[in-house]
Amino acid sequence: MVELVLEWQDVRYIYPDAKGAALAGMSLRIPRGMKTAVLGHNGAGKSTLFLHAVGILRPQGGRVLHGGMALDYGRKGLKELRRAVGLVLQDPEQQLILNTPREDVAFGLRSAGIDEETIRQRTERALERLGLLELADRPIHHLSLGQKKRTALAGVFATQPEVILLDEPASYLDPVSERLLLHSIDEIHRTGVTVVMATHDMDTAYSWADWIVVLDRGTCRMEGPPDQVFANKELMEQLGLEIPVIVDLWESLPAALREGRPVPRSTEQFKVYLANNFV
Amino acid sequence: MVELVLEWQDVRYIYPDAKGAALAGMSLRIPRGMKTAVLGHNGAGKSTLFLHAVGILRPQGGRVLHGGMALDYGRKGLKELRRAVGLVLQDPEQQLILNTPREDVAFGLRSAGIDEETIRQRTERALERLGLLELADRPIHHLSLGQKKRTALAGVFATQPEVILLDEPASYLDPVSERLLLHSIDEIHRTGVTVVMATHDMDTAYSWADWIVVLDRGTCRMEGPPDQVFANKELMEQLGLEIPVIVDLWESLPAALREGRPVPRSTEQFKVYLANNFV
Amino acid sequence: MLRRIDSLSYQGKLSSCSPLWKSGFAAVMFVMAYIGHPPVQLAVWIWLVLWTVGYGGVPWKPYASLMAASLLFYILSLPALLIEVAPGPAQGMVLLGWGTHVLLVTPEAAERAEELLLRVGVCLSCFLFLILTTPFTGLLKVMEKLRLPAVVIELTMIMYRFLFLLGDTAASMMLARRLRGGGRGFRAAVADTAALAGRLFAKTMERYRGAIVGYTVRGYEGTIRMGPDASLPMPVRYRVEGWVGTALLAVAELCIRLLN
Amino acid sequence: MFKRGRGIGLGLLITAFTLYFLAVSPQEVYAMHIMEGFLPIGWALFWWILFLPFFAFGVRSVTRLTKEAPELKLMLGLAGAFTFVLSALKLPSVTGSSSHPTGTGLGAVLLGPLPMSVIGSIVLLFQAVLLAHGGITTLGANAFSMAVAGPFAGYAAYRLLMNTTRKEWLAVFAAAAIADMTTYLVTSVQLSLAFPSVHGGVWASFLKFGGIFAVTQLPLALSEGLLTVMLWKWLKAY
Repeated sequence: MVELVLEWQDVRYIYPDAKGAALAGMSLRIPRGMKTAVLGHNGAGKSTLFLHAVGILRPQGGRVLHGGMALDYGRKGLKELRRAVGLVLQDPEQQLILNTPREDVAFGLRSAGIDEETIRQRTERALERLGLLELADRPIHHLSLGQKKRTALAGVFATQPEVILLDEPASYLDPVSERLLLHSIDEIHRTGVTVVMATHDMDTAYSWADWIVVLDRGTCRMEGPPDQVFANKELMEQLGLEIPVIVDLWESLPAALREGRPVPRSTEQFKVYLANNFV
Repeated sequence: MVELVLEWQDVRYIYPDAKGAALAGMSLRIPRGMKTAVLGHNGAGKSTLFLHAVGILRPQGGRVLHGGMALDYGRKGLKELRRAVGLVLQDPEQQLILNTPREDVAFGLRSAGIDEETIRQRTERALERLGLLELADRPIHHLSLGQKKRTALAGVFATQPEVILLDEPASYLDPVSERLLLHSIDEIHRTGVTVVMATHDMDTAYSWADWIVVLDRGTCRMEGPPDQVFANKELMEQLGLEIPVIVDLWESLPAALREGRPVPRSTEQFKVYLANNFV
Repeated sequence: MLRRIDSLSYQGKLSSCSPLWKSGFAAVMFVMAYIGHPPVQLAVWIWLVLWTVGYGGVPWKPYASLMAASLLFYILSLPALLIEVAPGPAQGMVLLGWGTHVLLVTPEAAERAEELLLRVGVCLSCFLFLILTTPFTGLLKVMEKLRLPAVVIELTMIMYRFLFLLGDTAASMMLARRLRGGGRGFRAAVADTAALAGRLFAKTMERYRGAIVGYTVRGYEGTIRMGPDASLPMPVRYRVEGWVGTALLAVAELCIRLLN
Repeated sequence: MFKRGRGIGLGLLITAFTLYFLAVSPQEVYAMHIMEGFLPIGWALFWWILFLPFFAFGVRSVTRLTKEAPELKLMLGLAGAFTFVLSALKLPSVTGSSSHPTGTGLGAVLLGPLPMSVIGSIVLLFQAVLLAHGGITTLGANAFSMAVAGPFAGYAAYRLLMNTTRKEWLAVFAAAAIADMTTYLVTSVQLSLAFPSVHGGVWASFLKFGGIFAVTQLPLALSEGLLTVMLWKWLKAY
């Protein structure tokens, strides 16, 4: 059994003035050290889920656990929680506070009361790892969207959390910037941080994640490794989610040819397979 | 030779305060009645191109033609141009003016000085065709992004332009809303409107468009039908654009199996092909 | 919070009914609230709660909390309304005295506070009836009918369009600041707020530049024309109740005045 | 009559003070908007009548401005939306509680006091209609204090200090703080005129209302001044 970083137990939440429940008995586990993708439509509860993880919203029923312990909503508890669990919002404009990447990355560290020398080092390291060193002193409104997103990520990464939650990180990016951002996220994962990404791009989720969670109208409908989740075609269709193109094409190959083989994870793997089998 | 709706002839444009040229000798033609996809990275010049088509920006060199005639930048000429060429911006918030879809769609008609009865009818028709009738009297700030995008499109469609230009219509949408929007765009195309869509989603462009235009750093690098454009792997790679997954997989099949067959346009076609050939 | 009243005003059962009728009715009730004697005022109060919560279908919980929140101003003013300092002995309830001075509540002041509470309550119920059953676009039509200058109506329309956008932006910015742990101490807090306001201002300017392009593309040439009023007429049943009720209240008021 | 008044008065008093100390976390009170129905009808009308000429002049100046450049309408509309949202930001206050800035001083410096009287009154209308802060009968009085008196005083302070000291930060600070203070003083006058004391009349009443709202308004004026100076610096750097 894997260790869990975060767990939601039957969490219920209704926004004031909203008609339906945003979370309607959400039970969900995030395994430590993995790359988890949270799938679901807009309104399935992805953002609400994340806001519960950092204690901004408090469950109206059920509970949220961090490292096996129920969250402590006291002032100190929340402060510790938010140091351990970093949240990167969808729109970086809203997350960036100061005027240059260097200042902004240092902001979160400074408010944690760390000494200036450590702040400098950690900021430098975070900027470097996210490939922002050359841009470090450029005013933020001169950066491209992809660079802003990486800056927002750097700001969270610099505070050295155990988990980083990313709300639709790739939205609005062109393919090149998206690849760069995904690369940065992988870099961060490699330092031992658990990464959770909400997305509605099935292809990205399929090729990127180790663990997949499917939400629908405030509940978790499925969790598991990618191949297993996407093999459940019925559920995906019922929820109106697309099957990744690769899986879709793979499944349309005759069963005899697929037998005993793992479903390819990327176009590259699929191409190798096709090239080897049909020459 | 097809008739051209819009044409850019060696257009040059540099934004004030910008370093490089946004358009550096852009020559480009949009054939009438087709679905054209404009491809390219952020910064390739897609938005600048569109702003030239509606006369918001004026070329600093070269010229823009509409229906074979150079644009007339007088007050009256611009008014006529903007009635014939509709532009849907990436962010619908920028272009929604009034407070409910019904009022907003009527706005463009009312400022064209049409009588109230015709306004009512055309508004109704546009709302219906874009599936917005139920939302017609809801305030715009209560709509989802996808609904806002369809409202913006309805507002442009209601004025009955010859061409509609769409700037990254699918960005930020979840797959369901994206499908709905693409469906609406096809509906509009069916009424005889020429549709031009800027996008960086190669898969969508490939399966949707009849004609593809590839931009790079302010110039047009290629124009042609989708299969022909994506067959030019070298150029795509050089520009850092992705090959659509279907084309990529297709190309990795042995040449003998592909000979004389058209490249499949959609996953469905590919599946049919696989099912027929490998059983 | 910003969306609360707005959402309620669009969801109610009377939302699509003529804003002109509703504001006319509210205006008459305002007059009643001011000229009426306490029994008539009380009747208006109860009647309008019925109109809003009963006929309008506004949930009672937000209704009550809005009523209570608005009364906070009254509560805050109470000490000033009630407590008097008199230089010598005076009639009233003495709270404190030193030398010849006394701190006291005079009967006049107490009576005035009572009357005021009643009037404020009745007026609030008229006010809440209007804003909770009439969507803002309806109020714009009323402003037009009142012949407010076109430029004011246009500005109001533009503002309404961008209020929620900027409000959402500000809300997420504040969320982010909470997540990232703002600075400590008064000065740092003010500096953070200023940075936030500045960023919001930058966003506003960006919206401005975008909107200029968007509006131009849509054929905006300096004026926004409003469409004709498309709201439904008030159902007959309610119109009858409105007229009859108002007549009864007027008669009752007249009787009270004659009897005194 | 007196007996009854006294009984109810006492009851009122006790509940009031209990509530008072429970409820006075002033951040939820948009402190200086006089609530719906609070002013007697004569005074409500009086302030409407006093406010309208300023409004009319404001409309004239805005009409003239936007005739020359129609896109200014968009700018003014957005400026109004910005002011509205700014007034919803919680501002840390020197006393440790928090309060809401009004932004009228900054607006007057940036746009001029006449356009601000139009923008400011629309903002007040929104605060009444969308937040239930203030009211319709009291809109005239509130608009007079917040959209007319405040901006004019703030603007005057700005011009005066710019001309005499040439210290921009001081002028901006003064504009914001004085606009706030003026609004607060005018509102106190409005309340005391409507509710004069039995002993000591309007003047005593002014001291009482002024005293109560000073608790929130003085620190607010200072914080807003500071905020505006920092915002000003921020905007210049931008």
